[in-house]
Amino acid sequence: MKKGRFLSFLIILSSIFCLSSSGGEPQVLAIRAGKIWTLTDGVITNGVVIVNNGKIKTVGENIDVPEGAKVLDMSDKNVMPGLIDAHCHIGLSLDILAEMDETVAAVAADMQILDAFNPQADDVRKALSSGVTTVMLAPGYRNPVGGQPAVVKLYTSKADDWVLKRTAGVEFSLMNQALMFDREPTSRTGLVALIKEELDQAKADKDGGFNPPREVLKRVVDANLPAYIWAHTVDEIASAMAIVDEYKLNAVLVAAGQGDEITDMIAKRNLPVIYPPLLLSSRDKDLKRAGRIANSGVKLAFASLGPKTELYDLRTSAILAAKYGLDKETALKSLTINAAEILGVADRLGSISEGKDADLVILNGDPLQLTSSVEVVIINGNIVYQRQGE
Amino acid sequence: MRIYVILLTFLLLVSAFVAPGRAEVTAVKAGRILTISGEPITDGVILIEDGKIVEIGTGIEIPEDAVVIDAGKSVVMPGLVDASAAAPVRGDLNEQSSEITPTFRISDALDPQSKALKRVVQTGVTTLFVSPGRQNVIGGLGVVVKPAGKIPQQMIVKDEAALRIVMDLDSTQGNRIPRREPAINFYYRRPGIRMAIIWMLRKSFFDAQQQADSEQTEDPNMAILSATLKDEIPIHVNARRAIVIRAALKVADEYGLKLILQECTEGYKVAGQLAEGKIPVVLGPFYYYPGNMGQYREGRKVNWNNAGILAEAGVKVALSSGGQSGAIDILTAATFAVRHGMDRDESLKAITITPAEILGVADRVGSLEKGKDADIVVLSGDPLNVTTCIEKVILNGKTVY
Amino acid sequence: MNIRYRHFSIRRKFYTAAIPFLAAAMFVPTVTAEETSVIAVKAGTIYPVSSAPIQDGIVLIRDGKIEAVGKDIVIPEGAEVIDAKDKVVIPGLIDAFTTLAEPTMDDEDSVTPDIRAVDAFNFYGEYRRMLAGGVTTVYVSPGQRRLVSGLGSVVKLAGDSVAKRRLKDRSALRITIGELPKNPPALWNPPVPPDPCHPMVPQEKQLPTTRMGELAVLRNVFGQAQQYLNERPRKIDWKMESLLPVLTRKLPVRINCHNAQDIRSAILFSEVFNLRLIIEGGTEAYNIINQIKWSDAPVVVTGAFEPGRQYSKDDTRDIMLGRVNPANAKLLAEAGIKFALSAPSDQAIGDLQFVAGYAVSQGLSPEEALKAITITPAEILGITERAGSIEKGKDADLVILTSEPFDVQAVVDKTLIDGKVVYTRSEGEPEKEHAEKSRQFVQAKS
Amino acid sequence: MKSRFHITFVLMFLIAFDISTITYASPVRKKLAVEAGRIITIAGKEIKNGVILIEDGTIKAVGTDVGIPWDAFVIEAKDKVVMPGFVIAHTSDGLDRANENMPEVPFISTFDSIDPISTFFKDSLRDGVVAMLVLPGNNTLLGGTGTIVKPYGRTVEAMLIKRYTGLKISLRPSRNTSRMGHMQRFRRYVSDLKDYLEEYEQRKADAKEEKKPFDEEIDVTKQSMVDLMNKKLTAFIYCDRAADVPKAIEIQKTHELNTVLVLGPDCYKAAGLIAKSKLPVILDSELIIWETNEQTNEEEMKVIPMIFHKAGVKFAFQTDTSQYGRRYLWYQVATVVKYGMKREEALKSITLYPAQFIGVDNRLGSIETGKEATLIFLTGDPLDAQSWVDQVMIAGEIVYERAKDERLKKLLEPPLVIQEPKDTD
Repeated sequence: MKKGRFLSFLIILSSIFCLSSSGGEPQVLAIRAGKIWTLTDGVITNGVVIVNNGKIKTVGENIDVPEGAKVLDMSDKNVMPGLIDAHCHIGLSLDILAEMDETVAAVAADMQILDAFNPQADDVRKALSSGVTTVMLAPGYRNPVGGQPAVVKLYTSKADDWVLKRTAGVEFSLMNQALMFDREPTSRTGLVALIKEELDQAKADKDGGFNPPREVLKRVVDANLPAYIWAHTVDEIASAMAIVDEYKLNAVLVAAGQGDEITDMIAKRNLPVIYPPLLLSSRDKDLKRAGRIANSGVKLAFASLGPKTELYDLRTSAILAAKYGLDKETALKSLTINAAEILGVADRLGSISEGKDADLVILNGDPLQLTSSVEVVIINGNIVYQRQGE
Repeated sequence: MRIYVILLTFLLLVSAFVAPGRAEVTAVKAGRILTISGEPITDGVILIEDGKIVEIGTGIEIPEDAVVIDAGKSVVMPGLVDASAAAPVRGDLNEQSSEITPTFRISDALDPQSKALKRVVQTGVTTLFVSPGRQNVIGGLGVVVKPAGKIPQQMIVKDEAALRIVMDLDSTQGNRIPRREPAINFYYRRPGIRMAIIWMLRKSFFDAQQQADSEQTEDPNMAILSATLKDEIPIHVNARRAIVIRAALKVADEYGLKLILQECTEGYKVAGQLAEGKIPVVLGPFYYYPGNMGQYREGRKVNWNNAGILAEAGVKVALSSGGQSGAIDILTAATFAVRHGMDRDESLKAITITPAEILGVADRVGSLEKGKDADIVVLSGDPLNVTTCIEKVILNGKTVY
Repeated sequence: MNIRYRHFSIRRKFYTAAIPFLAAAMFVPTVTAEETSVIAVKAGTIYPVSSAPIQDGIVLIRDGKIEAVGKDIVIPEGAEVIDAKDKVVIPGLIDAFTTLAEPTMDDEDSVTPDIRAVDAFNFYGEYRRMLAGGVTTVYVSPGQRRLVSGLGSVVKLAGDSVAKRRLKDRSALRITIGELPKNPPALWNPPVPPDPCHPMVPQEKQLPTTRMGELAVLRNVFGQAQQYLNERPRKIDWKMESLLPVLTRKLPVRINCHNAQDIRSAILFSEVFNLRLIIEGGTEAYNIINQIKWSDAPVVVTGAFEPGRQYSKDDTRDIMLGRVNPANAKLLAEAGIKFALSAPSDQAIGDLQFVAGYAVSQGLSPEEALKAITITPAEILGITERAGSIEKGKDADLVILTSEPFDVQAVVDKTLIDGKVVYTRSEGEPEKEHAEKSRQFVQAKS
Repeated sequence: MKSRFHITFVLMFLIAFDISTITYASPVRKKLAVEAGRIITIAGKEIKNGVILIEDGTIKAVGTDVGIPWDAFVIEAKDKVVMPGFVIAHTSDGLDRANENMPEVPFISTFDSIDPISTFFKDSLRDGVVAMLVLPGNNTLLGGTGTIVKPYGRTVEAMLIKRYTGLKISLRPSRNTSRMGHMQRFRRYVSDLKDYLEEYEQRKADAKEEKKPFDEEIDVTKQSMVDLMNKKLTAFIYCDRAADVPKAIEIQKTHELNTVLVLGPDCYKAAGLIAKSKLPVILDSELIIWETNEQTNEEEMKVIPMIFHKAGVKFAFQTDTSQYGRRYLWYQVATVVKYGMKREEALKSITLYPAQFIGVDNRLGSIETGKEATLIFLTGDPLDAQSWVDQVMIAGEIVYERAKDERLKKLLEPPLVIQEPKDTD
């Protein structure tokens, strides 16, 4: 009860803060580009993108630029849609681990990560500079039932348009990290038992007075809220799939590193997979997994679980995956359109096509070449980052 | 070796995709077939159709489209059954937060990737019983699995095979202050002494009885306990010392529970009682001397011929690896049981059909009979000879080693 | 008197030299035992690094040594031909800093200049991934968190005999300053055997626990060594023995330092004692370019970049290892400082190319980047006569890539060490059609 | 110093002798004839229905056509298998504590620490072991010297076969030193030793010049290392991992030591190198290890003795008291035979080879004329799990009889059936 009050207070605070923030009004903007990676229909060489107040108006090869349009000449550069980070913890306070999950309660379905988010934090700037325009803020994996992730843009031009989804779903965790030696559960058997029990009660819908977590879990059981399930190893994924089958959840597998071992079963249930950052330090066997998962038809999105990890590695993850067997097209798509589809924001983001938000990244080379780097980042038609020194 | 490994992976893959409808016939020819259930057959043939034995005996004509595995002169016996194996689960096996956790299913946490499983196949074991850890009074539901399949659901032979109960002092083990932690947590709720353990046991079964009488078993825990009361689920009790075994017997017949004893280091002392109570026994790890036993040096009075004496007295004895993931393969266990005075046939039964019966899966595994699963071990000679090596392991009709 | 002199002169020779030589000697039969083999590698492009790239060239290998490199070379009869017409050949990569010799373990003593990393290197380890990344030679560093941790060694990751794989038992003396060597364990050296006149003694604490302590101890030790050098006592002191070549500039000293401040004091220290300095780590080198230039010490940049590296809760890593600036390598190159790039961690050694590629993305030229993982480390480690480039007379350590280095699609097709193929791309690695597919995708639609 | 050693040595033998004469079960017979159903003479080929003629504890003749003299006492063993007793070339059991916690203690000796009433010796005798070299454990760089004993007798002196034989060197870093530091420690020690010796010689020479009597003895704490350098002792070098093997061989080459390698399970990777160096090897009792193949990620079974056998290395086995099955030498041999090694060769690795390694092959290890009559009588084939050691004969004395083994009875037979008190409730 006490917690509840605290929460509402936070919500009010954050909403006030939203209202206070506002950006300049964008006008017509025309971008000439050497290559435009539309991702939905191939690559356009020497094309133009016309942006009208924050939305993409037209994109094509020989389009005449309207008068009064601010022209951005990038004819030797590559333009691609803004990258989407499918899972990260940026913008929280300094002590990330503490802010990530409320480990006192094993079941914290009513916690909203957005209440802890600060768009002015410097790691948000860092994310922008690496070409990320939209992120899914997520609570951590140390609660069996974690909290509610949110989908936000990293630039607040208007009060409302930067929060795409306040409650994007509910986080579950089947990983061993969710076990604590002084909190129930302490064993994997106990973990699964606990989650099943919670879902059972939500299903049984016994109204035990005011119980926010129960309310949220009801929506999950009714499958109108996606469940983001952290499961890394095969057995964790297996139990995740067992739960999904039993309760008919609409679920997304998070950090399913070893999913490739049973990729056919994941594909059968068409569960999308959010893939954790690839480390140079991990064995080549593990580096090949992402490729195997995606190539077997599972929808894949990359996530930099930042800032626990260096932030410029979202693109690098894709590059590493490409190096170790993921084909280039899928790699790019999982950075943008696939991620948008998984997060359910594909109507606004993920590709360069008419009517979508003008979130663009301009690089000085092939986006999947390690040797090329981000020059300009545009969100809703506003230039929000420009590389210094050039 | 390498070839076997590749074969193994390949067949595992295949086994995942083969549709049950497609019938493929395999024929195994062998010089000598030990069908534990009946008489040994010489120069016999086993016909296998999608994972089941359809025909066994001499003088059976083999269909021409059959895949023939000619084992030549070598000996063929049913796949071994380990009635208490190391659980292939990552992390802690024991739920520390409570002592009475009947609803916990080990099947939720099985790890098909575990190396232990891959190894155990190569020692001829094709069926295992795994159960939750030792540190809870009532640990949870154990499961019978086969070491094949990519996800737990594919491995399970029989879920809810038995309820794991520990009456040894292990369940007092958690009763300590964990390191770098204040002394304010649930580690203090643990029973401290054997009296307390047995009291908790009695209490929970008593409650279950009450609820069963009042016909409102809302609580899933109670549901399971009352299932045990109705003999639907046997209880698998860890008891090393004679005194503990007696206590277990007492509790069991107070509530009319179906009792299976495990470990029983001092079982030979109460052989008579066990025999007249018809209590099956799963002997745990073999110790030469108490010197190298667990941290609670219970059952110090070891007798090398424990198995032999029990079997002599007419107790159903199964030999197992006792949940120790080590180099202890149960074929060797049987060999040494014979060395120490057990009867040959008894010892062979004790690693195949008897455990199968105890676990209630004798209709599928444990012997070579018509209609049973095709789990077959091909040996180069007499199974109870150390110099005999395992040539092939066939699991559900597929060669896995 | 002269007897004594003879005594120790012989013994000095024996001890400082004989042991490694004898050690090597015992492997000699295995070296000579092999039959003469001739291999010719036909390459689409050859990057000899030391000279300009060669199109459609041939590398001729005899008995594990490179015999000739060039365009028009007649391939002798019976030579085994490796066809890499559509591929690129570069010299075997060299990682100038690894901790493959027991990374976790350190000696308890704070100053142990005489221990050798090669003693702890496992010649039978699993190095497949590194070979798959094209790395053939590595510098193995002794312990991590001691002030003077010992002598680093240079070894190859594969090869037919241990003797051949030991390129240099003593490559440099490693010294660590900064956070790492603080608070070494207390020493316990009871008299053996203890008796009434030699009673047991309690544990004694050791220096250093502060940065000033570190420098003080260093000056102290090298001062003693200087003295030892001047009047050579009869009794061998191993620690001093192994410091002599450093003092006489026969052996370089690798000072591991990351902060600008530490680098500065490293330079000053080596100036005082007139040592051949190699800066190891150098995370903040970009801050004091000028001084490094003035000291003309080469830099081994370690841990430059690793995607997905765990990020500490507060900024402790920055304090300990300095603030990472991705453009570090580029700035060093601009200033004309000799530098080598190395992998951020032992697991990442296989992706040395990737690390260099990232430096390129920060503005370093590809040629520089390639040099920084081949010839420059070879120069720094002092193994130029055997490795680092494709030249006549050097060991035939080659890497055959499917396309240009630093290209994402480029994968190692074969790795050769001493003319023997030690790694071949097998199934499961990125296939051709992948690259093909991607290429089609990249092609602009008309 | 040395002379004092000798005196004590002799005294001990004297004591040992008359104690043993008292303790022996059966009186010494001058002439014995063993009529065996099957004789496995490791030296030659097997003999069916042979006779072994023994005089004063040594074998006089072996064969089928050996005339039994009229005054010989005949031991009927027609239904038994007779073979030489097993030898263990390296063990640290039977000590109250195996490791000194200082790294360099070459001067200590297991002789002072062997516990005659430890069950280990009784069990070894029951399992047919007749001689073993007891060495310090694997945690000390220079562990100390070893002692060869027979597992029979009430005092160490009675058990003693040979004293002050091997010296244990372990390359596994102890305490918190690294491998390289450990190795360097050894180098430093040796160079200090050489220093000491030179100064010693110097002093001797000076004394000679000045015609003074020179009665200084070599430092007790260094004596054993000096003997090692002069090849009076054999070095038993323990390699924990394959990485240590090159170093062990380096040591052996540099100082020209008599060396026996004691290997950990991991060392099979260096089998080729070991084979090249032609050093004798004592394997770990863990014969089969599992490894995960990096490429296929499958579990692979590695049978270590077979790897060494294929590489052509001469090896011996050692036992492990705790582990199931591994405690029996015959079991280890059976395991190797299972994986395809020849019986004869395999049997040598628990009889003749270990005897050679510890330098008692002139007395033990095979049944030959002139060797000591140390035999074991088995109820069946040695590699059969169902056959037991029925009798053990050491130097013509029957020192163990299964029928009289009370302990074994207690372990195998059911307890007396006591009437259980009926529960009154």
